[in-house]
Amino acid sequence: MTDQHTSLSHLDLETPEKPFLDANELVINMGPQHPATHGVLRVILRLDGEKVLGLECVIGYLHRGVEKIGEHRTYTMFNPYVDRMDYVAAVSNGLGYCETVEKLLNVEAPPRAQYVRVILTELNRIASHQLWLGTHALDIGAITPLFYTFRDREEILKIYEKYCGARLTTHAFRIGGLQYETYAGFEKDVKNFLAFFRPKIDEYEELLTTNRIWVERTKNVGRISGEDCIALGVTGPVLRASGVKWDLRKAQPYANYKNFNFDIPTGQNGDTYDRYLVRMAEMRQSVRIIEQAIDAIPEGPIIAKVPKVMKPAVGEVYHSIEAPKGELGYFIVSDGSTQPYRVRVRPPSFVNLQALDRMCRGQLVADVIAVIGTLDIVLGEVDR
Amino acid sequence: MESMLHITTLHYLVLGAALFLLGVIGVLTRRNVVIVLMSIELILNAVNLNLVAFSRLWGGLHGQVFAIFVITDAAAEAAVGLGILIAFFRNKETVNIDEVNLLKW
Amino acid sequence: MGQIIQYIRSYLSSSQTPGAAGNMFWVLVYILLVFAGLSVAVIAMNWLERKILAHMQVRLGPMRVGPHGLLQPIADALKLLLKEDIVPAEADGLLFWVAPFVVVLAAFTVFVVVPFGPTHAVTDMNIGILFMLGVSSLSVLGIVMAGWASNSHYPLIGALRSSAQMVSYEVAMGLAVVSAVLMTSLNAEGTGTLSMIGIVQAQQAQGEWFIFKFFPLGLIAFFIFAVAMVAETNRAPFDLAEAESELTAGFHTEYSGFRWSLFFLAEYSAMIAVSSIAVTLWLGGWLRPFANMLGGHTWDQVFSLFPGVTFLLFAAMCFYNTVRMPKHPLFRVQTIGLAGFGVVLGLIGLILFIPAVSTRIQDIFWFAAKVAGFMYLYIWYRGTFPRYRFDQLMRMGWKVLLPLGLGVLILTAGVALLQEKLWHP
Amino acid sequence: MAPVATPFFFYLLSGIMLIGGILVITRKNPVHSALALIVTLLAQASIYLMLYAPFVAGVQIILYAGGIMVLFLFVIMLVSIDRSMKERQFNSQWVVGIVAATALGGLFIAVYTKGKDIFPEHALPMVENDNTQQIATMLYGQYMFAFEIASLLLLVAIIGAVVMAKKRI
Repeated sequence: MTDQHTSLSHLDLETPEKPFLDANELVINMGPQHPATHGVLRVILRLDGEKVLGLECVIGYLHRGVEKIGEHRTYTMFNPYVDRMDYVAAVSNGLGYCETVEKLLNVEAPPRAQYVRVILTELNRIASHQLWLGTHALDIGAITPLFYTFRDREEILKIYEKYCGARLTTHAFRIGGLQYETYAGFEKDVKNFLAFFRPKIDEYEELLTTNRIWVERTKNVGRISGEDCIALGVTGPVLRASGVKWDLRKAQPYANYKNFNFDIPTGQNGDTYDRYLVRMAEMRQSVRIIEQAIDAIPEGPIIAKVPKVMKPAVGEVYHSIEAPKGELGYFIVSDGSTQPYRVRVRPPSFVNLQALDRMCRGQLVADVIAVIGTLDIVLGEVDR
Repeated sequence: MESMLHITTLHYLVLGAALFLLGVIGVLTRRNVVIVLMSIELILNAVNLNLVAFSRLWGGLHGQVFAIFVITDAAAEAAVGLGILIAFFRNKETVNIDEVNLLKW
Repeated sequence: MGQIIQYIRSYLSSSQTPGAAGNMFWVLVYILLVFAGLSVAVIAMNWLERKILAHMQVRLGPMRVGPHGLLQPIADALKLLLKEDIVPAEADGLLFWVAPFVVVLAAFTVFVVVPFGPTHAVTDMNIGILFMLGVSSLSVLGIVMAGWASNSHYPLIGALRSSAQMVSYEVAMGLAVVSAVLMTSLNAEGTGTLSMIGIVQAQQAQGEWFIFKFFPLGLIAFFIFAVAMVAETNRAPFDLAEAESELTAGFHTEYSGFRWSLFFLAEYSAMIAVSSIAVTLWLGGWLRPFANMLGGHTWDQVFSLFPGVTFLLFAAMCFYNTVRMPKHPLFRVQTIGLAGFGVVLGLIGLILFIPAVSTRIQDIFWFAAKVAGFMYLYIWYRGTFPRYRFDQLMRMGWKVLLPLGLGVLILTAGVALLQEKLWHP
Repeated sequence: MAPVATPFFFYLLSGIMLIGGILVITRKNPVHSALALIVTLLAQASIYLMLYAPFVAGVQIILYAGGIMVLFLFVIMLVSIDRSMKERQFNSQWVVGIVAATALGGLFIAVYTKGKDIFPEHALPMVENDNTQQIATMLYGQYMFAFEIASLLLLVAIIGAVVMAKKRI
């Protein structure tokens, strides 16, 4: 990867562009209280009229020191904390953490647990994408999809609530498997949801995909090439929309994703419209995975034999999963005690947010909103 | 008093002359280009007032038609004047007319 | 007393607008009537927009204040009036104070020439349509004043966007209007008119609404106007001036309380005003539909029943919902209120069946019904469309609507000339 | 409909116009000047109505108040005015300017007092009703050539403004 350096330099993020009138450069402070920054992101925009000359993100308003907390909790006690990072995809966070600790402990979850994990995680991917779609469309000015997606997301949350009692920060998984057996009628609920949800995707697409204004607002907006994505470490749907076929579920299969057939949707242009299409296709693929999994849940135990007091051997491990927003990685160093020596999270939102300046240069203010929406960031995860 | 209450053409002409003078004072004394341009608009409007008043006096519409031409002219003048102002401001970062002392920069 | 009745009767049988008759008393009465009617329409529009939008978005909308939230707009108005009136420290006090009044004034003054019927207008101006376009274009000044006086970045950008947008779309709007005005000149004398009443009378005389004239030329001109009028009123999908996801609230970000409510009032009155222009120019103003196909005295009688029937239908809706109200002591007041509202609507409906009333009122009814159709369109747009970006908006105004308007204007003139030469030599 | 209370409205409107004009040339802040100018222009439109020129009044409102002045405000907001507001507002030859203007005013007074008698005492009657039609007939008949020249002038102005204001062409 020698060309990585050159590819970074051509991003040229240091030299600002000249404004139309020299004295007319307008510095706007967007956020931390702003309707379209998805929480408490603060973006300092340097504008020439409406054109963006450059921007700078100020983060940390939601910093809670999750990684530091991890050093003072046992492995089991830290599990619920990860739910609070990407709170709209709490199940994925839990999956990543549990699998990392399992890797550290050298245990593997039993097959039944693996299947339920996949189903819940894919449901979570749908829920996360629904929330993204609603807010993204709202940012661009279409207010109606928000209510449709929230109506349908409710069905997923109901399943979670029935399964583990919580809707948002679920804490669904335990190290080594699952805490709870699936409730009676779980399969039926999931199947009902799939039957209910499949026409709903078409409904969303009907509202937006061929909508002229939507296409004009998103086509060629916030373009980023595959090389730039790799150089900046951008992952997830953003990377795939730029034409790079990289999905950890296929590239480094975890859980039991290798048992399922599904495609990796990719785009070509790397613009906002392609990212929209990729996420819509991902929802369909998730439905496909859940369909295969729900019929194949094997019988058996739901949790592997893990010690009551976890004392992993001295060592370190990095494990990453494909969260709805991109590569979610956990790097855990164990010093042999009951508490991790160091927990480091590689949050997809944080890394993807670094591409914002690259994607917004030379675009208009309205595009910044669209691009922040299309990056699908959750500030809880960016700031941790 | 009779002449005060009966509005004749002369009243309109005096009003027009007063506006014209205000415009002239503005053009001659102000330093801000924008206000100088606005004073020119005042002058054009004073002319228009006279034209329409005369058109009323003689019962023809030529004055009104001419006033419309003057308004067209004012629009063209404002567009070009403000264009020059923008170009000027971009190069000198000021709207002070005293600084317009070079033919070329 | 008898004299007053005589006076009113003599007015009712006159065939002139009060302004044209030079009757100052009736001018005042009409101004007050229009003002009151407009306020009621804005309040009703507020409720309807929230309700209809809510039902489009699978939710209920206001349900708490009054039956089905009927009193919600009044509660909101009270809340706004009681709110603290904040003036930012660095704001330009005078302009900040004046701006909302300029906007409201511009939006309301327009209604002086709107013809609700052949005699139901404050006055009939020789330059009616020109006056309407001119005065409604003055509201942009208020918006610019508000944005600049707030001394804040978002309002300033909102004001700049708004002024550029309104000035650009005025051009396309004007061209569409001119092509409609051109159609009024297709009579024996060959002279057109700019008077709003004259335009509708021309449509009556030609037996054709201008939207169908020279098909599809009238339709295209109407379409241009229909797009431009949404842009003129800063409504979705052209609501860039107050795009809440970009500029928080655009030019009125810093406003609160009463002055904010003035902006709100002005926005809705401006919507009604431009819709009235569209109705007057292309949809036959106060004329009833199907005058050609279903003409004759009998059909006139049938169509004169429409106002009463509409109100009875509203009353029936109220009664239906009264029956569906939960039978619970908590809802008793609301149920009674809804039934009472239904009774009032029904009584109005019954009054409208009196022939003397219905002949006077049906012009206003048809005009209001057409305007209400446009209002529904506004809400529908808002529920359906994402927002345009600024450069796209400008491109559409200058590169699509303007050439289209020019083409329609030239074609209309050509066809009119041909018609004159070929069919009426 | 004949104008009512003409003297009252004349003095009211001309008072507004003169105060507006004075504000235009004395205000420090160009935005205030522009708004004063708008008030002046609107008052002038009303005076046109009193002079039986409704079409010119309409054009005045649409073009001046709704078009040109919005352009002015737009440009004022585009260029930063903070600096120029802190500077001296009147140039060094302002005394000469005022003297010249006063001389011009004296000339006006002289002309009007001398030539007062050549104007007829009462204006000729005019009909308002077909004012627009008559103006149209004249514009597209007698003044056709001037009309075309005016449109050419506007075209030239558009191109000139674009060329000057655009950064790169």
